[in-house]
Amino acid sequence: AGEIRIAHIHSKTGPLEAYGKQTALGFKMGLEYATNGTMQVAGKTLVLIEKDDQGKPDLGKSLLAAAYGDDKADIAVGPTSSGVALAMLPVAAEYKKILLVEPAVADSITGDKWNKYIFRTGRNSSQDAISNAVALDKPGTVIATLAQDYAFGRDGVKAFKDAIKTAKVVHEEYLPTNTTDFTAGAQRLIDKLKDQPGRKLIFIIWAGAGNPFKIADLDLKRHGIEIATGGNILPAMAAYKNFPGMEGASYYYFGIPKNPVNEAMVAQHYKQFKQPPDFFTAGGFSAAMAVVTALKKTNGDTATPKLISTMEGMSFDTPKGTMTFRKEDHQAMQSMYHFKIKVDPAFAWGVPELVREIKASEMDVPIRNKR
Amino acid sequence: MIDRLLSADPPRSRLLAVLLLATVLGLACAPFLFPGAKALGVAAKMLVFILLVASYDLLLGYTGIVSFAHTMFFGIGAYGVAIGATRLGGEDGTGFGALLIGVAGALGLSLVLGLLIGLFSLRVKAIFFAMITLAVAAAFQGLASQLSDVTGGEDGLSFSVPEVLTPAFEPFVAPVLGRVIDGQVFTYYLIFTVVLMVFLALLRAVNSPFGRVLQAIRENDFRAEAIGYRSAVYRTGSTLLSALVATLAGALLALWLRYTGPDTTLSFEIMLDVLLIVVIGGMGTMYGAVLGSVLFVFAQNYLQEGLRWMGGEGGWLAEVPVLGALVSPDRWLLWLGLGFVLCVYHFPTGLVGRLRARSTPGPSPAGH
Amino acid sequence: MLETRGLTIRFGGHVAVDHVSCAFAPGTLTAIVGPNGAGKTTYFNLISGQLPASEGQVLLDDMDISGLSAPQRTRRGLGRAFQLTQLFPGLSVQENVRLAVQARHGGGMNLWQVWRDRRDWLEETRELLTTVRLFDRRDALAASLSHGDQRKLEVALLMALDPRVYMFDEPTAGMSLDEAPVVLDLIRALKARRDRVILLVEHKMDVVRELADRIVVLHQGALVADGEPAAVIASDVVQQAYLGTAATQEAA
Amino acid sequence: MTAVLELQGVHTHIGAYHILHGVDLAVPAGEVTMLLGRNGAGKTTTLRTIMGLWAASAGSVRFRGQAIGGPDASATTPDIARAGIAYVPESMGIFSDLTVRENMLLAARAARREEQLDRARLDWIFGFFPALHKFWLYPAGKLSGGQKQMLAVARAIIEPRALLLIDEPSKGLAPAIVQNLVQCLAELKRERTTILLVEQNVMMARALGDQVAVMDDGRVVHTGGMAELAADAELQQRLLGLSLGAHA
Amino acid sequence: MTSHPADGAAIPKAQFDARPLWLLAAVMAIGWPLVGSGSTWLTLTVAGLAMGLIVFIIASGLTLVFGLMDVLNFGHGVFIAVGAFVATSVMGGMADWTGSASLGANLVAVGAAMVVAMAVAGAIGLAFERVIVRPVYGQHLKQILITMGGMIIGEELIKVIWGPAQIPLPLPEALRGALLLGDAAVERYRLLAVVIGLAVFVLLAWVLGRTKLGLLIRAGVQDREMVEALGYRVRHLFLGVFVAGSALAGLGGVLWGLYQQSVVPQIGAQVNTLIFIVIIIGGLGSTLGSFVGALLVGLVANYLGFVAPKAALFSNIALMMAVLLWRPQGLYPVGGR
Ligand SMILES: Nc1ncnc2c1ncn2[C@@H]1O[C@H](COP(=O)(O)OP(=O)(O)OP(=O)(O)O)[C@@H](O)[C@H]1O
Ligand SMILES: Nc1ncnc2c1ncn2[C@@H]1O[C@H](COP(=O)(O)OP(=O)(O)OP(=O)(O)O)[C@@H](O)[C@H]1O
Ligand SMILES: [Mg+2]
Ligand SMILES: [Mg+2]
Repeated sequence: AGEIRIAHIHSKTGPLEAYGKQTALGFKMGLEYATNGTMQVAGKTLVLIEKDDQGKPDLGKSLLAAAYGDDKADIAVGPTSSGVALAMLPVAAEYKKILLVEPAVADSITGDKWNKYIFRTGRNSSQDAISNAVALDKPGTVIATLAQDYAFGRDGVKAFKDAIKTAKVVHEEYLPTNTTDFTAGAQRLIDKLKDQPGRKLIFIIWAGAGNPFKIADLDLKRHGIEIATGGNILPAMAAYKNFPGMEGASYYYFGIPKNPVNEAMVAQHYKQFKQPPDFFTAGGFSAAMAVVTALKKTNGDTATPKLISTMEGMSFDTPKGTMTFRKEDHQAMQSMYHFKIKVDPAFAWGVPELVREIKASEMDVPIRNKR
Repeated sequence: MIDRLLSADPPRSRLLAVLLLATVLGLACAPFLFPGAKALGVAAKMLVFILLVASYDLLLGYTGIVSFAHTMFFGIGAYGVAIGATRLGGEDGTGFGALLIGVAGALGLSLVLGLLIGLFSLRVKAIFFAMITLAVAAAFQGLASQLSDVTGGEDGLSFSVPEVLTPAFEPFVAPVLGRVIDGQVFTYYLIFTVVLMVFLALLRAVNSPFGRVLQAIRENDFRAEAIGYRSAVYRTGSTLLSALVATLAGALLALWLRYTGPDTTLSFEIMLDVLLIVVIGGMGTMYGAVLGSVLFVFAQNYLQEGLRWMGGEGGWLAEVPVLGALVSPDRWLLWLGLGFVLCVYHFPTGLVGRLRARSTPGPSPAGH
Repeated sequence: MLETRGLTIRFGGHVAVDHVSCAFAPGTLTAIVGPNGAGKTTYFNLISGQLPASEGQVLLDDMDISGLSAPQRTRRGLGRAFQLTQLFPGLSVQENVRLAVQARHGGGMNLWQVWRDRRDWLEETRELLTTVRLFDRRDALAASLSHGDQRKLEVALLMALDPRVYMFDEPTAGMSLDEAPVVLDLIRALKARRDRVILLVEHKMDVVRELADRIVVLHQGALVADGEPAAVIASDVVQQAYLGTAATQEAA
Repeated sequence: MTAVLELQGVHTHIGAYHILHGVDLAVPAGEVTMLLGRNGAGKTTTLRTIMGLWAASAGSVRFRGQAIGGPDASATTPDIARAGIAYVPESMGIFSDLTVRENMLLAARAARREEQLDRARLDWIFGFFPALHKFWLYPAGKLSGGQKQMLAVARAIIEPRALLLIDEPSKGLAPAIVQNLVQCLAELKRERTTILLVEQNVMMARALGDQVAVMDDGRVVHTGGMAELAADAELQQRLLGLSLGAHA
Repeated sequence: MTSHPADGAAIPKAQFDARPLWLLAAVMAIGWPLVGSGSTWLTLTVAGLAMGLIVFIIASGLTLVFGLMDVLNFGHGVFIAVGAFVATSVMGGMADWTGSASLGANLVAVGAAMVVAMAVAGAIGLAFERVIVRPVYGQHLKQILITMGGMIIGEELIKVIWGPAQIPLPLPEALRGALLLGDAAVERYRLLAVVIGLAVFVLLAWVLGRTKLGLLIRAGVQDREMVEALGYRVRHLFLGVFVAGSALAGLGGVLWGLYQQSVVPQIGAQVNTLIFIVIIIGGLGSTLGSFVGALLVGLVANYLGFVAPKAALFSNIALMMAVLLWRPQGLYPVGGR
């Protein structure tokens, strides 16, 4: 008997509040589902401690310390933002406890900033970029990229480029993060692409303020240029309605994966909220599945070394199908979905229709950590 | 003796004196009085803010310069330590030398930037200056995130500190007075000592002839010039002094967090917090920085829990239709904002001003 | 000791001070009179460095000080009381004066001394406040003084600087009839020291007549008369442009 | 003789300080009443209290029978001004960023644009204060001290008002302009404008004053005719601390 | 009495200072050779000017409030956000109108959103002025703090009402896409923004330049007591200006939200720096100044963004510094600051 204490640190407030809320919801739903509603594993009760990092790295760091130290959490999950996650990583090592990162995406979390206490169920930026590359990589295609001019954007483009095999990347456009008017960038892209032969794509990686899709308003069609981008949360996909036929690869869309876990989650979510679950709900759900699967395997033993050895290489079911923690860097390998946008008046957003599931094995996600 | 230490600027109110004493004692014994990692973190943050806000009070309260670039210096200090530690710290951990070099470099950079800003302030008028510093601070933040090779960009830098300052360092086997003495506690007392000493030095500076000239310039710089004070020199002096102290505060924060990022040191939000604390505490009083910081940092860290405790989450209050949404802990900023407004309303002269007005009957107009 | 050579300032097309050349010797009190807008205050501003001259020089002890800033000139011994009161409104009366005392002693750059320790400065301050009859109000904020009291404080700031050149710009304007003599007595005492240059702008002709050793008349920026009080007052330009019909009344 | 303005037992506090200790004052219609007293006696405070710029904490201020000040009165400063009172403050209250023209335009409530200013009255004012015409388009903050004073007075008389409150208008004015000012006020008086004048200039006081009120320490300590006071050297000595004759 | 001045002497009119306008023209002229291609230049220029006008609209309320009343309203962003969120509700409720392909129907929907947004923002401005701003007139520092407090409260209330998540605000059918002028593409939506921006500018310039109102308020800021002593109710005036400023911000919010095509609670805070830069360039309070400033910002961002995208991050700040080195008080200084 006894308790297993799980701390979930995420942005309950701050700029990523909306994402954090989805994760928290998904995580709770996942725990319920994985324990069949008992909230018990091996006779021990799961106690969930939620903390709000407000999107601030220093706060996240001290909350994690407090969670391990003061609240005696056995395992911690979170956070929402990559910056917060990176600040947290050393704390896990100091306290010698597991931090399961979800949904922060920065590569370096399971890359050069990684330590052995870090696991991640969320996808990393490379996975995102590579899956998009796989989706778009066709002979005769000419691609230009548009990304934010900072580390995150550049890394994403780099991973994307590295994964492109047959298509041609002819131009990389980086714009300041505070860009409001995309006309200049669009002009540069048009100039680069308009006289190219073959299918012409602008691949956009953009997060945060500003709406790069505005470039389509410059009538790119007259030059035969199309836009491509990855998936996003549902409100953001409202803009996709303007781009029927747009292709890309997504982490999750509730209508795509066909498996019992996803069906259960979608049904439950519709029942509770009369809406489908979103991106980060699925992420939170997966994290919960990972935690419970691991605990079941250790039979409720929360000793860290035991958990680590159990989780390395562990496979577990999620709404996205089976994921596996890669032994080397503890990143969960998972499927991604090549989609094509269809406009359906029944939905407020552009509906991504599955073209093809990109299996984990098809993506060569580099291992970047040092162990 | 005490009077000397306080530079002949005593609290001038019994209640204020008691509160200050309680604060100093509380902070001095915090590791033993308040258990837990969070509490110690909050206490350390209070200390750093006391220094940061006091340095800003020198600029704003005493010299009358409104600048939004103060967090820039704070950030420089923090990045100085972080970059020193990541670049100079070897494989086998970071030495004090690396930290000191980082701090020295940061102080040097602050000196140069402070001079530049000081000189610019001579060219444009007060309100323009304020707005320009706002833009400069934003630009600096942009720069920090651009130079990601050096600064770690948006993600910031996590770094290691000398072993004696890490939590892993535990010289005593048994807990002392119920607390395991580790490197964190040492770091805490290091911060405490530096803050106490620099604060007293600042108090001395504002009660020196120099400090009085700053006040004169704040009141009427035209007149100050006409009795022979070169306001450009004094203004720049004040800008530099406050910039250096802010840099130091930033370095201390970095030392405590073992992490530095744009959000923790450079953001406009922190600037705003500092501004607010100065005003709530009482501008031009120095002691206001102490009371204000303690109060504000406390509210910032425990308001959410307070709301939760009141039943805003899952409790009875959450059931009430509109109120429930309002008192949800997720809306704690709403209440902080409300606190903002009410404080500015009700403490026009700040806490210290209010306390002093209570205890000393104002000088009555003589001759009646 | 103090001299201006061809001192001129233009504001756009308007020449406010027009090639004024004039020398002032220690121990004399020179009254500067002229209609409103004649350029008297501006002339003061040029001498003390509040405004940069368009042309001409200011010489102190035969040294050209035209390039110096206002505080530098003040520290060389030019002192100024303003026509429109310039005080430190949020500081007490005593601190106002004490800042000027401190300025004279040149201690402003000291960051480490405790201000309270300078008893000598305090003593000096209190003496001055007693002389101008503001001692009782030493703890009041300058902003809360009545207009007349502020004028006295303005004068006290100048006295505290004890410069070699005193420039008074209508020191008694707004002072009540029983207070004005206090200031006039101070000026008389200064005159008696015989080592100070004293410049006085004043519209009250009885005061001018009584105190001045010499009168300089400015009109539309130019120096139009200079000499013995009686002779200058009797001159046409003063009678017409300045006194108007007042002369006849005053004579009566 | 009816009083246009009447103060009864007016007390004024500024912050924690009690400045006026029961001022009683009646200003008769169509005459010039001089308010005299030493520095700090409370003259300016009295005028500000009448204008509603300080609140009277006790007593009453009545203008043409209407209560405009006191604990029970609800009139605000704009109401008081609109009732027909113009005010020349001691500090002149010049809008230094605005030009002379704009200052005057604001003072003329009836005019929306410059063309609507009463040209005849303007010329009448320029007659006394020619500098204002010369510097019509100048930013008022750049005027000389005396010129600002002229502007302050000119603003108060740009339109006819029933009562003028004027606080030390002669300070900083050259003798010739003081003459003009006296003449101007005399002409206004002829138009039956009532004037309450605070002044230290003895010549002006004697030339204009019909009635006198002397203040000391927040109270009116003497009221009477100007002629009476001018004739009584002992009274002058006692009230004002010196003799009016001495400077005449 | 001294002699009368020449009766009816012609009163000189103040000279209009056209140099900032020349600067604007110069920037456009320099842009041409930098950009090279004519059609690209045209696209960039038209887009930049239109962007400038949008920025002008969101900044105009701030200019008004700051220029006339000297109130540093850091809470301005909240009115922008309110405008944008109201637009999502109004246009969401008029799906038939926005979805229709007819320009007329689309404009009706946008117009309705604007009117409602302005009304709501204005009403909130009324409360904001009474509760938050009134006690701190004349005290910049407290204004900054208290309005920031107001902004935080406002943002949180928005989250309570509309939720913390992003809400899409799609452009109506007929306003999407571009018109082609030869090889140059001009977005349709920007043309709408140009029309509205110019209308706002003309209206403001007229009210402030041709009526006594502008004078009164400027005087009221310098010496409120004196303006009251002249018989004007400064309080009502200030209230009116603040409400107008808030309503303009609401209008700006609608336009900005439609431009971004989605709305987040932080939308106002995101543009804060931008609009402050614009009004500094303009001279802190001059309508014409911020108009020219906004256009400059729009143009420079586009030219630089095309020629040297890396530099575009600092283009606004560099522009501001350059203008201030030329004119330390902005393009059209407003006296006294
Ligand atoms: N900064 C300035 N810019 C433009 N004109 C100015 C400036 N300062 C003064 N003037 C003008 O110069 C002239 C002289 O002003 P000054 O103040 O010297 O007169 P003054 O002789 O002191 O008059 P008063 O007796 O009224 O004090 C005035 O016409 C004034 O308007
Ligand atoms: N804002 C204020 N705060 C505190 N006390 C004030 C304030 N204003 C005036 N007083 C005090 O009120 C008293 C009366 O001042 P008031 O200005 O009415 O005098 P006055 O008769 O006009 O004098 P003067 O002839 O010098 O102008 C003075 O003692 C003055 O110090
Ligand atoms: Mg003068
Ligand atoms: Mg007075």
